[in-house]
Amino acid sequence: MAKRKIFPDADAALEGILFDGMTIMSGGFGLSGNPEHLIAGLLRNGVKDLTVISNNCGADGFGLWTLLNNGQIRKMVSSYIGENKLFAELYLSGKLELELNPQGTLAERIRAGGAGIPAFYTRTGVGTVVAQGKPVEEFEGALYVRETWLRADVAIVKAWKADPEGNLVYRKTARNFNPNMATAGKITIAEVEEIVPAGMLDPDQVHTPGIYVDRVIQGPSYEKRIEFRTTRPRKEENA
Amino acid sequence: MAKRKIFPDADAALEGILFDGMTIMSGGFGLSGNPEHLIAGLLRNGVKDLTVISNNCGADGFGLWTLLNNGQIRKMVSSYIGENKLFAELYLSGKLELELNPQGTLAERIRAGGAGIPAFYTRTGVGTVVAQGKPVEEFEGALYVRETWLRADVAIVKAWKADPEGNLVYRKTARNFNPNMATAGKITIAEVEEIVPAGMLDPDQVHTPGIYVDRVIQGPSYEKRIEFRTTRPRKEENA
Amino acid sequence: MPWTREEMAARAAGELQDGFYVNLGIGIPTLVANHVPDDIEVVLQSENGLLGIGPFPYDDEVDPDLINAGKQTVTTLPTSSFFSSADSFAMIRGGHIDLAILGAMEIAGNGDLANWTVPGKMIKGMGGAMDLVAGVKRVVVVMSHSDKEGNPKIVERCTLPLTGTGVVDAVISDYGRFILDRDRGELIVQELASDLDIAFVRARTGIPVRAA
Amino acid sequence: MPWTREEMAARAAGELQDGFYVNLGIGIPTLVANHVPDDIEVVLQSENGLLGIGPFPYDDEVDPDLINAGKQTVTTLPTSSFFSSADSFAMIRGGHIDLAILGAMEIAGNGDLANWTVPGKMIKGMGGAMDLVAGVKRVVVVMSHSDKEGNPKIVERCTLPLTGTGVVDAVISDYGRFILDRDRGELIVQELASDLDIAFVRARTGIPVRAA
Repeated sequence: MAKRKIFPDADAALEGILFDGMTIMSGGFGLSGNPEHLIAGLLRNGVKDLTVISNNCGADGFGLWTLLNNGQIRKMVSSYIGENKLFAELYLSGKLELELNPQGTLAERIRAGGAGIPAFYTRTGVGTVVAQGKPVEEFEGALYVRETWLRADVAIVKAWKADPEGNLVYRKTARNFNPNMATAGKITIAEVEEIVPAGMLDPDQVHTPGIYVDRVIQGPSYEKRIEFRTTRPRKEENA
Repeated sequence: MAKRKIFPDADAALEGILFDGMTIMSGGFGLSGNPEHLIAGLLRNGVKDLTVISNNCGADGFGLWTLLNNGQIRKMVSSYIGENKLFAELYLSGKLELELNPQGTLAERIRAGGAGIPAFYTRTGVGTVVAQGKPVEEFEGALYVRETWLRADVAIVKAWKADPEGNLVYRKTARNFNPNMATAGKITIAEVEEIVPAGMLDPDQVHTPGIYVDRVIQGPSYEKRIEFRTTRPRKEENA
Repeated sequence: MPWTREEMAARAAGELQDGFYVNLGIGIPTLVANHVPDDIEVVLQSENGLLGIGPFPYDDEVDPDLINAGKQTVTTLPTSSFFSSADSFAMIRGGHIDLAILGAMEIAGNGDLANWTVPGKMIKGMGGAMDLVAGVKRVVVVMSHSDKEGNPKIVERCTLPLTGTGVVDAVISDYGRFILDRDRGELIVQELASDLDIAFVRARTGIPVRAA
Repeated sequence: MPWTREEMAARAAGELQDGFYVNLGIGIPTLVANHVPDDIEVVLQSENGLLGIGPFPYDDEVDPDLINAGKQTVTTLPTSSFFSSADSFAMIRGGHIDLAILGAMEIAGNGDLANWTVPGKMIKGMGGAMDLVAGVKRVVVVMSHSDKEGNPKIVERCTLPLTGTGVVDAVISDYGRFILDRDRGELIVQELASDLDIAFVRARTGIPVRAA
């Protein structure tokens, strides 16, 4: 019998693998596709001096913001701060280290971490502060900057469904950074809305093969907070 | 009305884009997931001095082998020759240029070509002939060789289904190099077993977004030759 | 009279061509989607992993798992597709997007663009903007011609940290529609807002402005 | 008496551990799948894009779209997944596969391995072997101890073009099961085929052979 990947809850899934000063990747774009329960588990655990790699740092009152607010994060590696006052204030006042990455460079660095590629070249950021101190080289007449891989001690990701092997399927734009981060953690924990029996996921439609997933929990419920609810009026049906 | 991507047949889809000396990527692993009809179109067209990027070069009597046999290929960029006598003979007698790549390096170079990454580092091939003449550099205590992107004038790929936008879905291990090559052609032509109406593919389960696909044909039928038919005996049902 | 936001968006829609794959930034660029001419089809990309953005949802269709890069709820179309962030930026970096329309704080005659921070004062982060300006085939900036103090935002050399170098192809401001001649460092007028003349624009622009 | 192919495969199966993700090469390594102990579960990866290889199909199940890296028809399991070649080798290169079992033409005391060409005579190509030996956590070679002319295939320094340098962890040959001590360049006996003694093996091995 292979070791079982399914854990009862976030606290159990985080047990024995957290340590102060560790690096954590957390999936999500804004508050969409966030590992809500695992973030709450990190808050309860109190692990500190974290380096957190995540596109954003939650939003006022939600997600990774709660760890920032609780003083657990020493450094963020992100692409976007906008609309997160605490994040901006802590950074501008020198209380938080921040490594800003172009979003695509961030995503590719994470993919490279999972794919065994220590460095790659991109045109993104050439001639900007992002390229400072990094090798810049010409290929076929254009300049490219060298970026390096990112890996984490633990990656926490949110998917829609998992099977007992840890195969994951994501839903809509809640996919975002989750599949890439799932490949780049020494240990990867996935939380999902539903754990389905073996055989219920179509092998052609698995987004993250189970090889990348060490532990899985099914979240009891999902808040899935919307940051900007934008709608259009429904036309009068019988007008 | 956007320009229509669906073409009536291989000859129509190849019309106006072929020229002697061009570089073509062709999907498939062995004879699985091969763009059979588009290869036949290249044979009929007679375009020559081709550089062909493909993991294999067909197999005796089938697929890209037919172009090799017809003298249309000047150079192959591949990872595997085994079981293809003509391929081996032409190379060993100096009549065919060959750039052998480790299979994973080949796949990643193609992905890099589609992803705007001119070069990346990999441990694969360090200390072997593959690394000769290429920069080798140390990252975190290990040596890595720098490999460069691959792109093609035309990429021909085989998928299972397409919609009118050119979104593609592959089937089982017939996926292989096809999705990567689809991203790396200046022009990409896909042949599929079935073109379905818009709305019939689940957006969560599209393997190749239509942005990568310029032309689509539905093949009239597929030979899908098996190279090694391996089976097991069925136990007597009522034994 | 200077153009309104909607008028600027409508002018920016003139940059669209049939069959284009387009990325629209946050703010006025997002409004461009409302002005796509009836006789052309474009596919909108959202860098958080969606190709084929549909209209905003009806109130009962809102889905927190379906947002655009501005984190606004959106919908899909029958030919949409979803993908990961790495795949999304492979698409952008690889030059597969025909056009990006985005905002700016400052642009220079050489095509440099700044839009992500004012050092010591404001930092929102570059998000996907650096990748977009570096990877997309054509970059069109939509912005107010002057800042809140009335200073030109189109200048000889950018003073703010850059988003990209030599990347801006065209500008649509509240004063008009312009092509940027990066070699000469000049703004070429394509259209002016009604009642504005070229002298008015020249007085409010940090680089030479010439008639088409 | 030297081990048969099946006996070698059975010994190689001893390398498997519960929960391992494993890539099996063409030939004898493929046979290892028939010898997985009942009390452990391993997941087999095929570098052409399949995780979770099932048994060979029944005659009426054969599917040309479902093959292994040896181009043999196979089946899936309830938890299998398919992926592209780039994703497959990202998995391999990224160190996610626990064990690769593969054949060799020649291996050296320093762990070098050669298995893809004999210059001027035979070229089959490296396929995925270079990626596997460079990326996988542990590499076990299964091969005949001597070549057809009776010369040792385990040598001081490889003479054939290499597949990888310093990569071999263990060897299973028709003569026995060995660990390769790459630092000392010695073969350490774990088990010998019945009736064979260490002197017999030493006489047919190009590097020192020592008892465990």
